[in-house]
Amino acid sequence: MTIATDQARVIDGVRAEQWIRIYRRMVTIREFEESVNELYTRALMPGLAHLYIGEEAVAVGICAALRQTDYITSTHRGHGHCLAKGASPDRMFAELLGKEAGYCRGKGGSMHIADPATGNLGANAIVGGSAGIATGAALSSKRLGTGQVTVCFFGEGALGQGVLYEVMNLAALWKLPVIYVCENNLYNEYTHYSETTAGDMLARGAAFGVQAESVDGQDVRAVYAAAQRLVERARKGEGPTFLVCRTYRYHGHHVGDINREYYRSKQEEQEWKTKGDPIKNFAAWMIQQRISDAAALEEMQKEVRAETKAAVEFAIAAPYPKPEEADEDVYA
Amino acid sequence: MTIATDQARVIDGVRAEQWIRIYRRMVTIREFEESVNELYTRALMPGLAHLYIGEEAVAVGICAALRQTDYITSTHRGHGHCLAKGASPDRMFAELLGKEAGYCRGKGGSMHIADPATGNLGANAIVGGSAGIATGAALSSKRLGTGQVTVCFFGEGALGQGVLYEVMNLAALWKLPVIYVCENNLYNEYTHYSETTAGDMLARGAAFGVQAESVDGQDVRAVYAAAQRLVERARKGEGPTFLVCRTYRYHGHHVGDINREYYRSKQEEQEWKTKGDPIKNFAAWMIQQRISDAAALEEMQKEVRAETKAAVEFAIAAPYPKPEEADEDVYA
Amino acid sequence: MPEVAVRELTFAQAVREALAEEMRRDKRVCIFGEDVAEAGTPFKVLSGLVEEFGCERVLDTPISEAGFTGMGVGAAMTGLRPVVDIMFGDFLTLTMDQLVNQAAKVHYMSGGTWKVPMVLRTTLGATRRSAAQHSQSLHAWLSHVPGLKVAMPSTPYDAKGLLKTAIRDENPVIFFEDKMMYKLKGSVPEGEYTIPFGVADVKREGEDVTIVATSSMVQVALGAAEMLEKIGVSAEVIDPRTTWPLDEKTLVESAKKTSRAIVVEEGYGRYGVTGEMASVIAEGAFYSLDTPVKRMGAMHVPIPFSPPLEDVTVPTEQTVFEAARAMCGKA
Amino acid sequence: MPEVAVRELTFAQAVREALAEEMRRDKRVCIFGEDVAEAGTPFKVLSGLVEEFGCERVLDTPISEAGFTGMGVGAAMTGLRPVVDIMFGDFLTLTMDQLVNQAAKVHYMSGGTWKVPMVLRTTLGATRRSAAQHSQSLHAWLSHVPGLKVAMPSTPYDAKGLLKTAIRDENPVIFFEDKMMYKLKGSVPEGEYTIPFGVADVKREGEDVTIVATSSMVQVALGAAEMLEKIGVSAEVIDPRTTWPLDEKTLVESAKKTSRAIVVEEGYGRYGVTGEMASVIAEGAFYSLDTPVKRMGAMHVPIPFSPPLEDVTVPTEQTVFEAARAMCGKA
Ligand SMILES: Cc1ncc(C[n+]2csc(CCOP(=O)(O)OP(=O)(O)O)c2C)c(N)n1
Ligand SMILES: Cc1ncc(C[n+]2csc(CCOP(=O)(O)OP(=O)(O)O)c2C)c(N)n1
Ligand SMILES: [Mg+2]
Ligand SMILES: [Mg+2]
Repeated sequence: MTIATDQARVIDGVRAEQWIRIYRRMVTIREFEESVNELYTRALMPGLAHLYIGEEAVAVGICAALRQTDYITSTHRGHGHCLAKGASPDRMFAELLGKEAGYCRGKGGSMHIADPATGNLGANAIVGGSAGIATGAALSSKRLGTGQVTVCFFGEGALGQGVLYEVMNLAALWKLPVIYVCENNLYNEYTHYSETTAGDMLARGAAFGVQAESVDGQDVRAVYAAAQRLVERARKGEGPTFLVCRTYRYHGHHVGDINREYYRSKQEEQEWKTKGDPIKNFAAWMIQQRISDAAALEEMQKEVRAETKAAVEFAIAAPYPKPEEADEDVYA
Repeated sequence: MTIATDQARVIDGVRAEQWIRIYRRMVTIREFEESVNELYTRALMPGLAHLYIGEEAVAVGICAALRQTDYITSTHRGHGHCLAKGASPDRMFAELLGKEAGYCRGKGGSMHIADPATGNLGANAIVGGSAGIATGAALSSKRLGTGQVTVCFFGEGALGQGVLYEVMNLAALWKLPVIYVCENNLYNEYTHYSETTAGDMLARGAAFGVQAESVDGQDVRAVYAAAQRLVERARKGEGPTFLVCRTYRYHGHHVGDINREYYRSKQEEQEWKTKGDPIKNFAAWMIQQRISDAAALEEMQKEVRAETKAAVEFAIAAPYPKPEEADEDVYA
Repeated sequence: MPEVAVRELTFAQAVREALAEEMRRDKRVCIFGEDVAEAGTPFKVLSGLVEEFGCERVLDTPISEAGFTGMGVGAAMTGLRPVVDIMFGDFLTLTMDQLVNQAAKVHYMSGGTWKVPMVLRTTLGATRRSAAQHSQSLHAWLSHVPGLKVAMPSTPYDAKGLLKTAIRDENPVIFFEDKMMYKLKGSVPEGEYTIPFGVADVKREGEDVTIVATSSMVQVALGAAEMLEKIGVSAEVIDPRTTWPLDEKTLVESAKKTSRAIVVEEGYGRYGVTGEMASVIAEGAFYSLDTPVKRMGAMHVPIPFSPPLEDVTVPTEQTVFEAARAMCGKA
Repeated sequence: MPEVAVRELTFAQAVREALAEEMRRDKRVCIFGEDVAEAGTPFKVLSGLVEEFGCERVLDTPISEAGFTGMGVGAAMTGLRPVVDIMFGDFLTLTMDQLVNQAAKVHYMSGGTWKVPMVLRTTLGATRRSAAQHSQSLHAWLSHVPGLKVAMPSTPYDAKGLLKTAIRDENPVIFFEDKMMYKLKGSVPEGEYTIPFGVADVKREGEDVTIVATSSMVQVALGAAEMLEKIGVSAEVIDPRTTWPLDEKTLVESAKKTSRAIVVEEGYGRYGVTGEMASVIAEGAFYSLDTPVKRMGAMHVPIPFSPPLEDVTVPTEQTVFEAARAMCGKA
């Protein structure tokens, strides 16, 4: 079945199953993150975590346009990217709890999930820290002729880091298959991006020869459409692109950032949640397009919730690594 | 006496003496650098040096628009900047020969000439290394309300360094009185800039909110005019600017870079030298405008040559620092 | 002498008070870094400063560690006294060119004409469950570099006194605060005092073994010393307070007295601070030592996230206690 | 065994030959850095490689040390074997985040799933009259960091063998070449050989004093040993060849045998390599040493430009000779 989308965002040939898969991924991320918050509140999770709630359409819209063998790099706010690229929640939770069954055997934690099987080169706790890795992966793909594309996710805060421009310049010079995806959720921690970002965001790609565009990051169809175009472009060898996604994080910078009024208003938060929720809006569209119906979506949500719960339980029950493992994996 | 300049480069109110001073500075730099080359060839100078010959109009045109208390930062190719800002050749030569009488007591050498008396924050052997220092100096001037302006000189090779964009962004956000002067002499060492610089050079300023323009760096009147405008703008608190000067180095990357044909043709060099020489062209204009005449200019050149010779002799005769001085000046 | 009120302050409060006092005293002192103003840093160390001193003197920056550290150098050269805030010590990696090729060398390369009176405050310390990129203790790198000074307070009292000295110093000073100590309380007198650099502090006197420790490891050493006392071992705990300048004499004299020494550090054990201090002691107290100097640093691994793994990577009261006990021949 | 022709090659030629052989052997090996292609680097170490392997495998980069080092990490993770060229070791300051927070930690943080088989070649060494920003020997920093390996060849033979090992290693290896040694000649057999990491080489056997030295300081130590022989002192010269992994055993055994040890290094003397090696020896040979281990590193100053100043900042044959003579009680 082919879906006719509305004027602004024509994507031909998208099958209903694909939209449903996309929806399920978004719900999976939302449920995952709600559980992370709960684990934190119940003091079951060591350390902190940065929730992706509100931004699901970006990771899912982009990754839906990628193959499993394509690469991504992620950030401190990386759970959504990892799940969107195909990570399974049980091993993710296990990692967040520092368990042996986690993706990194407990060594990485929330900010360092990595997984060769899904092309995940790793989340990165250094803002801008994965730009070099992503661009280098694109160099490999080009040199080895594998046709893989790399997506480098980062927040608008990373626009402060010079290394980003160094590698954009290189990617443009060498026409590398890499897409720089900037998630502009308006805040670098507790500071509004307008206080940290002079000039024009899109111009920052263009100035280095990287084709730049922006998209409504709350609209998964728009993100998906843009991603498909840019991924195809990259795969054809036409070089790097820079995509700014306008989005919003519903929660604090991290799970412990509860009192936020000194840097943003409750009203602003409320507006984004009510008007801009990527999951609700997409659900409404799917129902309207008869791709699904309210009951089916609710059913799906229940399923995902049950799966998530099971994944949490798996992680809680899983054993910690043995202390002797601390000095394993330092060298390959 | 006020000079009427030709249409394209009207600078009102420039007095003849000022043009003559400018000319003299350019000749001083040329003579200085020829002597450096000779010192190297005669094996009288330790290490290497990067000659500024061919680029004199940039340093002189810019610095002529500055006050003594204004700041500059310079590069590995810094002799021209230092002299243009007012350094005296004798102590410069002494530094190049590692003598106690040098600007840095012999500790800095060719690439690290610095001089508080002329607002010279220092040459820098790290490409892009002085961008932070220059921008920080501009922050001081703004905060302390001194009205000083800072000029940050660098080659187009420094456009590869991310830190430049980091501080441009900051300068724009904080409206700092700093001018980023890019000397595009076409080569990063032995590599043409087109192989290292994607996109559009001027766009790189604009993307960070820094007003950008370019100028013919072989035309000292044009450089001076642009500098006056940008300096005034900075002094008025209107923020940072980025000026790309198109220029050419006549000699090798450093004094030892003799065989250059694998990276640039003799013909290219010849064309720049014959058509684009900043000193010859400016002399012709001054004569045409009756600011001076050939005989007077030749006289001046002789004087400068004699001064330069004396300065070299001073430096050769000057004593080395004592070995015990090696561990002085580590801490203030 | 007037009586001086002594209060209990946390380490974070002591740091903040030092900054506030110096900012009141000297208008040239200013702070810049990420989220330093309204947010007062993620650790809330700077809370209240922007309210008192305004956003002209407490400046939020973009996430540009290299850029604004470099600006600190230039600002320091030209009349300000910047205190640059690098949120986590792990991000020093991004500032090394500005610190090492610029800040540390400006004075020397210019033949003593320019100065860089700048302070860079940052953190060190593991066991916060923050994993490998937010847990490193990289002070050995800076201590290795001529032209820099490095301070490592271990108590609220020292934090305040050393930071005031750092701000008044005419050289670049790197100031390391263990993020796990911010809530540690200790007595801090009201009013003015500074602590000179290069003067070690004997945190506890003892006869049987010298434990040299830095930063929060001083607290660990003091805990171990209490445990040792119970088994009849008298430990002397020495805190060099600055790794550069280093008070070699105090380290060596103590080791001569006790004839045994342990160096406890949260930086990596290899090619770092433990090697330096152990060498200084091994050389200076060569004829007095009964046994080799014992080095205890962080395990040679990136810091792992998982608590049972992370906990074994750094010295603890228990491991220091055991090392000292074995060294003193107590079974 | 077939007879192997032995030729004299310069250090630079040996490096180039190692690269060429590995690039022929393994198509994944590629080089990137500034002016590495037609220019073959300012030191001409890579001359001819782009002609043989093409500009797809020998890539000139912009002046973006952080950026292309980071790309080396990503490329290594995904199937290439990059050899990243950092023109001067002083510019490592710009790459520290990529090397330390990324390259060194990827394998560990990912629980052993991703690997970073990358080599970063760079230089060290003073006395080239290049002043403070082009003369540093910063290998101690990298040796301090778990997850990295650090090789420091002292001869053309070792340069070739160690570089081939580095390229085949599955981990990030930092490879330091003393820029003053590029023209040094030594015999290098034709054909295939590699040198394992973590195995020290006894460059000269001796009985009276152990001189541990790295990189070009091995040549200095050998020169000093010749001088010492003339006054009846037999010096053993040990070259660890890699600072990490470190062959502690060979260092310790030699010191036990001679009962005296000197560590000679071109890195700064404080908080660096001399401290580590001296500590290892002081601990391992504690009961055999007649006298404290002597540490000789670069003077704790930014490297000055002026020849008479620069020359006193690093160990020389003469200063090593004198230290050894004094240590052995020869007046
Ligand atoms: C190099 C570096 N500097 C600072 C930090 C601390 N930090 C963590 S997240 C963050 C803000 C990032 O903002 P943004 O890139 O917009 O991502 P978001 O959190 O909004 O997703 C900062 C400053 C860091 N992790 N790395
Ligand atoms: C960080 C750094 N990388 C590399 C070098 C080596 N290097 C010195 S000059 C130079 C080229 C600079 O080109 P450009 O900035 O255009 O200045 P120009 O020499 O043309 O004046 C390079 C690569 C350096 N000094 N610093
Ligand atoms: Mg953000
Ligand atoms: Mg150039």
